[in-house]
Amino acid sequence: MPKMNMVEAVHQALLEEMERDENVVCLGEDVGRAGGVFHATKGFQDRFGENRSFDTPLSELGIVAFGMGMALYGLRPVAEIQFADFIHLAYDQIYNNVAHMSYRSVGTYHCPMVIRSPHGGGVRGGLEHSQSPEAIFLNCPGIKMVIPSNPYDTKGLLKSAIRDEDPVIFFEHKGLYRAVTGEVPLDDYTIPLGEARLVKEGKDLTLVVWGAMVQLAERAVPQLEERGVDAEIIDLRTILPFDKPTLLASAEKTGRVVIVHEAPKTGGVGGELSAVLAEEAIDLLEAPVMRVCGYDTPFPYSLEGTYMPSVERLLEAVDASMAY
Amino acid sequence: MPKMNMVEAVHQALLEEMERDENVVCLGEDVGRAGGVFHATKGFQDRFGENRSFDTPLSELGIVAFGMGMALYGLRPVAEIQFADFIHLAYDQIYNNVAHMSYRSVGTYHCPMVIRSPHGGGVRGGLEHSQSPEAIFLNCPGIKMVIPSNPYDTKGLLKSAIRDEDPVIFFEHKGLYRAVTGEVPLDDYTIPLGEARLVKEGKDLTLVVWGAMVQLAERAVPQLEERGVDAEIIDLRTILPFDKPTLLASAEKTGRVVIVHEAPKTGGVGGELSAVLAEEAIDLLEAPVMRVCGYDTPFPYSLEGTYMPSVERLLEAVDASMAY
Amino acid sequence: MSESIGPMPTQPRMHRLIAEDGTLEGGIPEGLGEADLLEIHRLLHLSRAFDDQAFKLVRQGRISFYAGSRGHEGAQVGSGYALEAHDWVFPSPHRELGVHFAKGATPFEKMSHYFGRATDPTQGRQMPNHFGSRKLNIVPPSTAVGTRIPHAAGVGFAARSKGDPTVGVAYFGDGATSMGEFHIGLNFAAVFRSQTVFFCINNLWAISVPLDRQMGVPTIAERAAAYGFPGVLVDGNDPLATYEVMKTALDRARSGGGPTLIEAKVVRLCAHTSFDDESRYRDAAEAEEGERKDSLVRFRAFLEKQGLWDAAKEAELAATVRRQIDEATAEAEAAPLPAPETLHRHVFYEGPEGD
Amino acid sequence: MSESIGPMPTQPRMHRLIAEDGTLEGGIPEGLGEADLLEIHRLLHLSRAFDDQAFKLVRQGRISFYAGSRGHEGAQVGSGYALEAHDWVFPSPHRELGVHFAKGATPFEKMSHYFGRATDPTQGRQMPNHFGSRKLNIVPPSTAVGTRIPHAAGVGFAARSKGDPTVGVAYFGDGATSMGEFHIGLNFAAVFRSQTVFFCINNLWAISVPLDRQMGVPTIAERAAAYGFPGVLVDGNDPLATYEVMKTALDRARSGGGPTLIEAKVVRLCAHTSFDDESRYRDAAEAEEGERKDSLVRFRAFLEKQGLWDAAKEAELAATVRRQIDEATAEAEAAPLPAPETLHRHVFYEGPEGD
Ligand SMILES: Cc1ncc(C[n+]2csc(CCOP(=O)(O)OP(=O)(O)O)c2C)c(N)n1
Ligand SMILES: Cc1ncc(C[n+]2csc(CCOP(=O)(O)OP(=O)(O)O)c2C)c(N)n1
Ligand SMILES: [Mg+2]
Ligand SMILES: [Mg+2]
Repeated sequence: MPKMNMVEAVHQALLEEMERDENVVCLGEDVGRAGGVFHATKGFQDRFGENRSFDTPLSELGIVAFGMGMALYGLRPVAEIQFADFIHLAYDQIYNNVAHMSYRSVGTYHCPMVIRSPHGGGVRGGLEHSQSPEAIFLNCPGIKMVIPSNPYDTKGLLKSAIRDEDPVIFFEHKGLYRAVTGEVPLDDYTIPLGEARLVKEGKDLTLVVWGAMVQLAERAVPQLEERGVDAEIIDLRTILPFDKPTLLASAEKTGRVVIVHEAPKTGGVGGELSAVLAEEAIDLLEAPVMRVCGYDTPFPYSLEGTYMPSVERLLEAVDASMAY
Repeated sequence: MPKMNMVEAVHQALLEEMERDENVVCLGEDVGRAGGVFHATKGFQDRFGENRSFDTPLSELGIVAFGMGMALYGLRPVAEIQFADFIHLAYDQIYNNVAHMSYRSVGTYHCPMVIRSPHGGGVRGGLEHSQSPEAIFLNCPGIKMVIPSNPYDTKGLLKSAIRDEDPVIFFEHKGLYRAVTGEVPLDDYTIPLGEARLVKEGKDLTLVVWGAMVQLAERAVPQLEERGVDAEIIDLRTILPFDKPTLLASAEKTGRVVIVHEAPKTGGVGGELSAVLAEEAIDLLEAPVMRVCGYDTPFPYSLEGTYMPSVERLLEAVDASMAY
Repeated sequence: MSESIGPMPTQPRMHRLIAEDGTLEGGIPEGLGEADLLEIHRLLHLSRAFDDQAFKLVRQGRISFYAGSRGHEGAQVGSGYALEAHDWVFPSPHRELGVHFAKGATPFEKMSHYFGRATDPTQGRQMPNHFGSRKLNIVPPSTAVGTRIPHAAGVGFAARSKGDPTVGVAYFGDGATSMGEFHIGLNFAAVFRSQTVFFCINNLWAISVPLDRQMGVPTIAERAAAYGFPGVLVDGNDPLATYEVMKTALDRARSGGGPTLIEAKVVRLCAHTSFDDESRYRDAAEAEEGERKDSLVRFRAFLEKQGLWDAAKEAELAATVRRQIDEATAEAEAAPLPAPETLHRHVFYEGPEGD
Repeated sequence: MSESIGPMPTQPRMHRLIAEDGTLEGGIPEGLGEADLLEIHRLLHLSRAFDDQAFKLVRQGRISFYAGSRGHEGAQVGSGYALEAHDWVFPSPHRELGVHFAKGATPFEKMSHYFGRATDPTQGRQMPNHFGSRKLNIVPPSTAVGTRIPHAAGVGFAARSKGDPTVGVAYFGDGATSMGEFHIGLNFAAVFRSQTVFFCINNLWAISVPLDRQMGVPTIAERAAAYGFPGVLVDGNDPLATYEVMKTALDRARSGGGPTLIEAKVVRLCAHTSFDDESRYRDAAEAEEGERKDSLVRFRAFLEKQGLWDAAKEAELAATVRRQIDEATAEAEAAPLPAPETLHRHVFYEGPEGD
């Protein structure tokens, strides 16, 4: 089985889907001629022609909106937003146009499209090359959202996203693009949206993570073991709709939950997860759900090391939870 | 003391602030010549001239961005977004420009501006004349957010917002504009941002509400009393930063909390509040924090009565909490 | 230095075929026979009568809201009549009544929409005026004006890449041209030579904001030059002229010639919506003056001059239309509201429903 | 019908004062004395030398990222030299090096910025290239290109309404003109006659996207016509010409004449950024050809032809600049990082800090 890094897995998934279905079309800035600033669409223009993998004028709003028109008409656009920090520019299009189309038209029009975008910090990107803006879509009915943490999942989830009839936002952690490598089968497999992945079984405490935070949690395992904490690690994978049964089952088993994400704590996805856990499983919780997150500041440049959730901060939260 | 409805209170606050400080400037669609579609800026153009209350071209992005330039330069713009459902169009400007300016420049540039906008449902407005988009700003450090529920607070809070050195989003429930009347002193009073208001003391259960949901909670009081539930009602007023001490104190007292908001439940402000309560007061809670919210659908037209939180749904949640 | 300042484009000439008094100034557009002319006339009447009825229903509290099309019908019906069934229309959220009718919407469908009934093609999901229909290729608008403009460019690209003759058509007002989406939509369409027509109905107002507070140039058509495709100015009270320029633009788009921007100039003969009090900002004389240019008056005079029409026919048409609308009103009002449990449907795709 | 199609504006003529070989074709702009010419030359050198140094620092892993200005200096320095201290600049997030220097930034401040040190005017908050300084009225950019364009319009309005002579100046690239913010910013400025200059440095590329995939017209200057104010095309490798058109536009803005759009045409003589491999999409011949037009070569030849410059002076200047930059590098690298606890400061306003 070939080994791939994350961006190669993205490339592989796109390639297979473009070969499978001629309606799949990639668009975005630098997507065509150059094959993507991260090489996700490398070689596609030569292989599939200018109508199937192409550069757009410089407008994220335009990429999403033009893609939406294409999707309404029956294509399956995969729109690349070069950095997730620019997705805000297309926010109205995603929120009030793409996401709501099926609802407003009682399903007579719909937008099967994928909006792919590298997100995440720790790459010296400063305020707008580092954000993890998943929470801004959390209050938007009609959107699905996926964040893979490894090459295998990346391929399987991206293929599902492309085949899904609903709009899917697909964030790829740019810090993982070349940092994580793994075996990726060349066959046509998919991973269903909405299902979390059990990274590691454990009985004492549940770590809920996604994207690059999965690695962080894994890195913390030795120190957790030293402390005698047998942690269960759950990779959420799909943020919307998230896998409530798996979360609840794990919380029930361990009684303690720590959620880790890069985005600022206040208003982050962790709040909703925590609320749901408390709502549905308060009696099973032996400690309050803890959140280890980015601080409530914009993403800094020089101090990003201080800003990012770290193994230390994770351990502190675990200690607090265990000691509760 | 004169009686005013909510929109008159907005008008009064703006008027006083414009008289007090010549840097205060109102801008937006139909704000100048017509005095605002809801009459919030009625007569201002005649009184203060075209440079201080004016119509803009039709672009919410432009209103916020042009206003931001004005604020950077030293004016105190009060930008009107005609309906809150259009604030998404200015999302990048608010998120990555207005909110982050102080941080990115270590305070050397900042944006003292108010973005006023009528929000809320129950007015037969369908998908984009009904939304309560407060949650989309919750994960955005640098923004303050206020939602008044009555004329007195409206005036005092709006004046504080205008004088604040930070950008403040000020949502006014359009369903309350003419529906709620109250005494509003003509003197120059302010209400500090960040402080919740105790609407009604109670000992059995805390209702956390804001905007039009304050009225809803008040309407439920007789039925709550019938059930023997002495509810404490807290009007959050400032959503960002919210008044954690007051919430915690009330939760500690009553042990039971029900949060009510119009926006969809998933990813709504209620999740963050619930998470904070569980984080900091889990042992004081005698029941899980409950949320009564809009459903996880876009805002419908014909079925908005079904969609909106109602006294019945509120009572159901209270019953569940009390029975827990 | 002054030589390096780009020359200001001269304003485009206004295209017109019928003079205000009904005299035919140009030729009747190719392909339009007698039946077509009478059908255009019928659609004008249907729109106007529907408009009158809807305002009445608002006043009576039977529907919640209405944005009138009075004064805009010449542009709507004329251009809409040029559309093929397979062309996709992105109407503005609050007008385009005559386009809906020209595209084949029935008074019952339209009324069901205003009453928010289950018989509305989008089952009462949208607030009044936000009409849409899959069958008719009318995409239900979102309320924010201008936001659908780039969608028409995307549809026009998709159709081109599939080799379909479909044209994506965006309708919008003068105010909507200030949106970023206008610029982006036109720019994308230009770069991709989308099969798209941008049809702006310029009624000189965006609610209370007059054109000269909206933009620094006198016409919208001339802005097309910034994108590298034609901009056409047409008298929106002349249904034949709007038909002709739309037909030309559609043919051009279908044959790979790229997009066109059309500006149809009209006079708003109503308040912005039923919610609006235009006396706060608008001089009554403008509308009075506008009434003289009304497309219904002009087109009737034209038909009479052509010997195709007379007072008796006019009365008969009015009665027919009146009856249709009364029936549609009664039927729609009697139709059921969507069932409460449908609230939760179609947030995510469940397959099509409705029309 | 064809008469109703708006005429395409003819392309604006390119403004130029110095021929490629350094021959003065026009007059030296009013107000520029010998000292000014030498200072412009120095700024060109300073920018270029800084650029070279920064690329070296990236290769050595001492700074994390750099976007070069090589090839853009003529437009940056020439236009920047026309600015008054009180004029506000909104630079693009990744270039405008020469403007920063013309506005008075020191090599130490700039280097501190690249090293993300506490001595950076914005204390290492922003990623490299996003330079800003309150003292210099350079507003720190956000990364999304074009998003600051309407801010310059707002500043230009605020200054006008306060009766200040300040002009708000937005710099941006050709790619940024596709953003909705471009349209909105220019449109607002036109309607409000803002004291604003829109300065586009057109290097024919947006990373890998060439101009003809960016827009359907050959020049950006001609797009000004859609807003009703002048669009000026200038040779961006000619510092005198860019100075002159900028000075004219600033004067015009200050005196109530409204905004101007300037397009300075340059050749990008570097990859997009240190992250970019331009061989993936760009023919090497373009840059080679571009080197011949380089503003540094041209301006030196011009000065020599004017009898103001010779090889010895050039060597001396190069050495001085080199030394300044080496010192600035060493000093900045040795400066402290911002203290960790400052992370939480200035999310909300705490009063100014820094420069
Ligand atoms: C983006 C947005 N902002 C504000 C509104 C509120 N609004 C509804 S119609 C309208 C004016 C539109 O003017 P124009 O585009 O000229 O169309 P007209 O109503 O004149 O047909 C406004 C401001 C809106 N619908 N969308
Ligand atoms: C809104 C936005 N989208 C994407 C990017 C990523 N990006 C950085 S520079 C650039 C190209 C900019 O081209 P242009 O405006 O011509 O400026 P140039 O780099 O050529 O000076 C892109 C796409 C960005 N910074 N902002
Ligand atoms: Mg209009
Ligand atoms: Mg460029």
